Amino acid sequence: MDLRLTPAQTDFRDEIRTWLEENVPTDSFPPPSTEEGFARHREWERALHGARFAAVHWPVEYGGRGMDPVSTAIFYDEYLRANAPARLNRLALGLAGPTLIELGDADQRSRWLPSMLTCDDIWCQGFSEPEAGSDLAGLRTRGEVSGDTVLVNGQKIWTSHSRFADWIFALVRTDPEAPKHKGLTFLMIDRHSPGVEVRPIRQMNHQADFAELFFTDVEVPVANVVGGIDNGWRVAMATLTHERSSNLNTAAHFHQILGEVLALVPESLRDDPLVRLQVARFHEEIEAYRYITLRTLSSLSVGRQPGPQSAMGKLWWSEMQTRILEFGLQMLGERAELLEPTPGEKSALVQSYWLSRASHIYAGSNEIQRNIISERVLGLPKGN
Amino acid sequence: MDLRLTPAQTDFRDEIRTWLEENVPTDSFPPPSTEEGFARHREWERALHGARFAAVHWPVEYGGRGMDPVSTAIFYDEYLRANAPARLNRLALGLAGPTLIELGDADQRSRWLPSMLTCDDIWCQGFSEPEAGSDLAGLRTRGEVSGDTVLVNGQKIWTSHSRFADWIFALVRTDPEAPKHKGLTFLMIDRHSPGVEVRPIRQMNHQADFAELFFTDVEVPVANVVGGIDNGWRVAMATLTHERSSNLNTAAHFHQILGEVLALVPESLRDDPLVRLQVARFHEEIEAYRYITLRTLSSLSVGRQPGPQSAMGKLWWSEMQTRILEFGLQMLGERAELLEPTPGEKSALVQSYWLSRASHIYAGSNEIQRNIISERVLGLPKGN
Amino acid sequence: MHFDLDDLQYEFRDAVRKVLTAELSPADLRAIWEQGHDYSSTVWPHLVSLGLPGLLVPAAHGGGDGAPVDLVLLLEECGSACLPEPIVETALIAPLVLSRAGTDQHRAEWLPRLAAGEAIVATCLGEDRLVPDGARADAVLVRQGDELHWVPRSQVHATPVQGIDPSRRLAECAFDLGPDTLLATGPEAVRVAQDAGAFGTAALLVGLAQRLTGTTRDYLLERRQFGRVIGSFQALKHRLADVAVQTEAARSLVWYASYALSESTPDATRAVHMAKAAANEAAFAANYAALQLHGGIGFTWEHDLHFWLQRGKALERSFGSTTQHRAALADEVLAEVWR
Amino acid sequence: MHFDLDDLQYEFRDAVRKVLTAELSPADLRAIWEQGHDYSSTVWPHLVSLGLPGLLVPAAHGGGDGAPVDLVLLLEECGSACLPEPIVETALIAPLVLSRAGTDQHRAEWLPRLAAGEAIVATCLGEDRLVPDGARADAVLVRQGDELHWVPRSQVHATPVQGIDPSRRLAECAFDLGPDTLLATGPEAVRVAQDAGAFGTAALLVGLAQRLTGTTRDYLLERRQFGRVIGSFQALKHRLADVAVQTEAARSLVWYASYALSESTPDATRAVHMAKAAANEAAFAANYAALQLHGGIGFTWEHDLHFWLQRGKALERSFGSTTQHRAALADEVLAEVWR
Repeated sequence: MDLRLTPAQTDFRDEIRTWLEENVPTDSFPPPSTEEGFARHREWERALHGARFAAVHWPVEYGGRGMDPVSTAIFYDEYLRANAPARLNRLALGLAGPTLIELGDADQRSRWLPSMLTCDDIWCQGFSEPEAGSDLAGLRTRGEVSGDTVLVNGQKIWTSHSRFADWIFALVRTDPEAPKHKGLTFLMIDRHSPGVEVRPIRQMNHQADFAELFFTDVEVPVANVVGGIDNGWRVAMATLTHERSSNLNTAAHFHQILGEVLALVPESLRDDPLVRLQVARFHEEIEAYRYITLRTLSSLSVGRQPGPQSAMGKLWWSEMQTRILEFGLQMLGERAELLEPTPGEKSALVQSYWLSRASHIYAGSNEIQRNIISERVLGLPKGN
Repeated sequence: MDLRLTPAQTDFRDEIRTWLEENVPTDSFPPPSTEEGFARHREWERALHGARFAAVHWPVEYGGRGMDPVSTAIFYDEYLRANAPARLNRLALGLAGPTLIELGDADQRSRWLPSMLTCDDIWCQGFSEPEAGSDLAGLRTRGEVSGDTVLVNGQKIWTSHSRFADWIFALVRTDPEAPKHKGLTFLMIDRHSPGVEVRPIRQMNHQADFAELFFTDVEVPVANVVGGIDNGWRVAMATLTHERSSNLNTAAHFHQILGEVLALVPESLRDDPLVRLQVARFHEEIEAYRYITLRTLSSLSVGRQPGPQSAMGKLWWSEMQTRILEFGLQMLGERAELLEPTPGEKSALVQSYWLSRASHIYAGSNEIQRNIISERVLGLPKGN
Repeated sequence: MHFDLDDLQYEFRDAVRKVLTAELSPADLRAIWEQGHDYSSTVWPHLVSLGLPGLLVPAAHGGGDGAPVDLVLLLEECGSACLPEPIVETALIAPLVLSRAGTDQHRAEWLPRLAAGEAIVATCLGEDRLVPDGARADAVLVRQGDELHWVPRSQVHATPVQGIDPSRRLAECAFDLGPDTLLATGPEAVRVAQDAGAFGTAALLVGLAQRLTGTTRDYLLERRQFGRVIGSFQALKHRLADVAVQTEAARSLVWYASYALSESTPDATRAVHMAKAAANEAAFAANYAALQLHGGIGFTWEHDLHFWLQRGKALERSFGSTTQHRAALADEVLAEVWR
Repeated sequence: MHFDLDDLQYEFRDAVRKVLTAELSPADLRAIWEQGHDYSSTVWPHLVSLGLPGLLVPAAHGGGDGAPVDLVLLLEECGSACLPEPIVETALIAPLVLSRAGTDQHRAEWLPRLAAGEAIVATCLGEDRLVPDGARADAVLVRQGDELHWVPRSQVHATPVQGIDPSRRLAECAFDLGPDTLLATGPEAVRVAQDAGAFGTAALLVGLAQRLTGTTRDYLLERRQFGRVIGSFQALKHRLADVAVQTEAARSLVWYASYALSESTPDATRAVHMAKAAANEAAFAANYAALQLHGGIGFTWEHDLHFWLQRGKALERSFGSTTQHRAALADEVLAEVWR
């Protein structure tokens, strides 16, 4: 056990830090959902790519730096520390890209990977369906293979970043006769194809982070199938494996949230033992999350099977984050319901709060997480 | 809604109060597990019976006073308030007796009810079995009916007060071919019959509140069957219904426990906001329990079907009681592990604590309680 | 000794439920949410015709001469229906406070209007000047230190602001307080108002928690995953069972608080502390369970669930948090235990 | 940067596990519980032969020259085995404190004995004079205000008392303290002892929680009710999953604390606060789940489960409760945030 950086890691850390210090824009961008915001984010992404920071975890041959998970985490720690802009093409760089690198063919890689790095193509994910929520394998979107084409009909839901997406990596059912987990195919769908429609989902917190996708007789070339027809479940599982090293939800990120909440604690409550105990608990939980994650990244970095904790991160952070935000709302008192930020708030906490509540549902509901832990970690029987 | 006593209730309350003031012994009895203690408890029970207080909820014709559940609760409030001795024959007066009154025949009533009141016969319960814990209907103790005799073989567990019991009301399987809930028979077994063996269970808290009963070719007259052969499930369910009006776990009782715990809070912690919040919560929970119970008793007293809360009392009090005792142990700090009471403790809290933990398991585990609530109150599907 | 509401009270409850079911469907609620500050009530006249808003006004002023115990089931219904009106303020706090404080002139002017359902009242009893329905109310009951003021609309300066629950119609308010608005001085009158507010809100929360439980139960019986209704999954069943238990516990305390306030028992304030703390906890648990068990659909604007979720969170914070009520309860209870 | 124990540390862990499995079966534990104060250790020599008790003693005094990070997995094993020896006191607190405080004479006299496993140490760092193994220890480390004393057995007056876990061999103690026993004065030395105790106990608790989880999992796979193994009931599965999550979270913090103490990082005390609080919480959850999921059988003396249940509750209270550690953590963390 050694938490110091290796000389190579130190060099890498210094390189990032210096570059970010020199390059991170001083003004904050408009949201990428606006035209100007999108343009500025893309410009920033291209600058990152120019410095070969766009996807440090990708192999060098594809434009990355071949960084192991620990070094990738060092990159994101610096990135957050520098308060750099939110990433624009997360699902491409974190999920679609690594899946292509692992299971795509040479043509597919050369076709899609470069435009991911430059953000010429933005990607979104088409896994969830209204009737297949927790039961991912129960999805119904049809893909009829005939000749060189897959004809796609159906509906996807809960896709994020889909409003300005160019490509969708999706799971479709190509063999309706096969058992649930079989007969699925992993498909890259051009979002601009005829028959693709995107409808933003208005959320209860007055925002719209997600959208529905509708497919009506969308023709997708068979060349866009990754990993073979009817082999989609295996490919999708490989994709989801990359989620755990996606580096979005880091301890530093949650400390930032906690810091925002602490700024809202009124002077009069700062000596309140109950308030202090709660804050201590949050601090402890974030640090636990730091080391849960670091254990996993360390194992992955030396090519070992990660321990049981690797199945637990999502459950831990999602419930912890909601507790922190719920506490923040308590601190705001009656002002907690205001849609506009009150003095001291960076953004309206109540909106983050509800989004956080949604995180107990998305990316495998916390009930599914507990099933997985009890079955895969503890070896209890499946079902129920 | 009127929480004042009616004139009749006031008279009854005054009668109890006066009688108890004049009769409750000033010294405390040795435990009923000792010979002297048993004798003194029995003497006390006979005095109660002499004043017709032994079973106020029984009909007048059987030696009770025909009191409705609310008035019965008034009796127990006074009883607790007077710090009167623990009752000796609870299972007879609370469960076996009411079952006989409801479903026994005239011979059975005249044979057993009088000796219950005088404590000439002490009763215990034979329902649970090692292999049928939460799954009561899965019990295996056999009862072979041949002629006038039921031949009983098998094992019961978790019987309380069994060491000085004279009679056992038990469920045995008389038809092994029938579905699980059928083929059971409710049987009164003479504890002194040849082939009955009692083995106390030593508990993890160094006490022995329960015992195992072993039956080897025990001959029980068919005349001891209550409610008919193979009709035992219905009789047992009627018995268990009486549990909810057994008046043992009253709000006053839990306030007494809370009071003992509060006496242990060191001076230095009495202004601690966290300690105070916890105490407030306990107080609130006990009062909630008071009104949960009173709602049920009120409905029963006017012959109405009680509301959903009537299914919730056991879950509520058992978990609340453990929280209170866990808090008490925290207040004792390192002294919490001592088997002998430390100054300020009436008895070693740690022993009550573990017994309280057991209450989450016995009388229908809290998992079973939650199943029942979700199925009977909420109407969710059975199973799982 | 009998702890239950009586037949008349249950019948009144049924009548209110019928009106609210008919006049305040989820579609109606949705329309109200979309209208926000522009909404003018269509359901109110129906409640007035039942005599709900004036139920606690003394008969001498044309009201129903009722007590909080007569109102408790009706407030549960209002909570269950997510009623977008300041019912606790108007039908409970205002008549109680006016009956016990203020001048004959106050009473003569306002109690008949309350009895007739012609006045809407808002309250501002905390430190914050953010008032639900503040721009809409005919009068605002304002606490200023130890003083209680009755401020008619003409002396209220309200700026509507957007809240996450638009049907609460929040407004930032300033008040022209003076001798003419002073209703009472001293902690007693303030306590009457606060107790009434906390009790009434607790009753709303119990109804709201029960509604969330029922809605969620229905969804669990309808939604299928893994080839079966998800209501057959034990973890979901147990979670909802726990909510039901907390709700019934809170209801029991709320009912007792209604009795204690009606009879002005010495422990009435304590009873209110317990009722609001328990109702907060039940609503909290119901809120978390309801959204979680609905899954993603419950998070959409399009689905109705969020009306109750948003309203519930707002009411949890109104008239005292769990911590505030428990701290106050501890002060009362422990003063007797540790001297 | 690598956050994992190394191969040698895992191999040492495996060796200790092997010895404990062989020499400290549940039947052995049962015998020890029955013997109580009369017990003399048979497992200790085996641990000595592995070099565990002396692992942290400097090489100059014949020890293993190790650091807390070398001990953490071994302590998890000791917790898992419910080892009835004051291992944290003897193998962790004593060598750390003696190395950093006291005189050369203290070190020369005691470190070689610790290295050879020939001395058992107890500690009394709180206000209470109730000391586990107090009548058995060759020396007791005693805190008196800001002073740390090293009290040899001849100056300890110990009266054995009965605890609910007899294998802790509690004793009420009085000590002859004087200049001859004084080891160090000042908060720093006291902190070293307390941090070591809290960290070590946290490691024991993680092992113990994991053992309870494993035992319970095995029982869930074996016990049948309603015609199926009860491990297929989702409510039970989820409950045990939550315990597993809390245990791994605590383990992660305990490992970090071992590193922080080994490297004497500036946040070492903070790391210990977090580790003990989290380990307490994990053990608490494991304790409740284990007894509940075992049902009645787990409540009997005859079943082995209660060794871990009783020991776990005792260790939760030893070297600081969750509240105490979190309050101290808050003081450290918030001093930087709110100035």
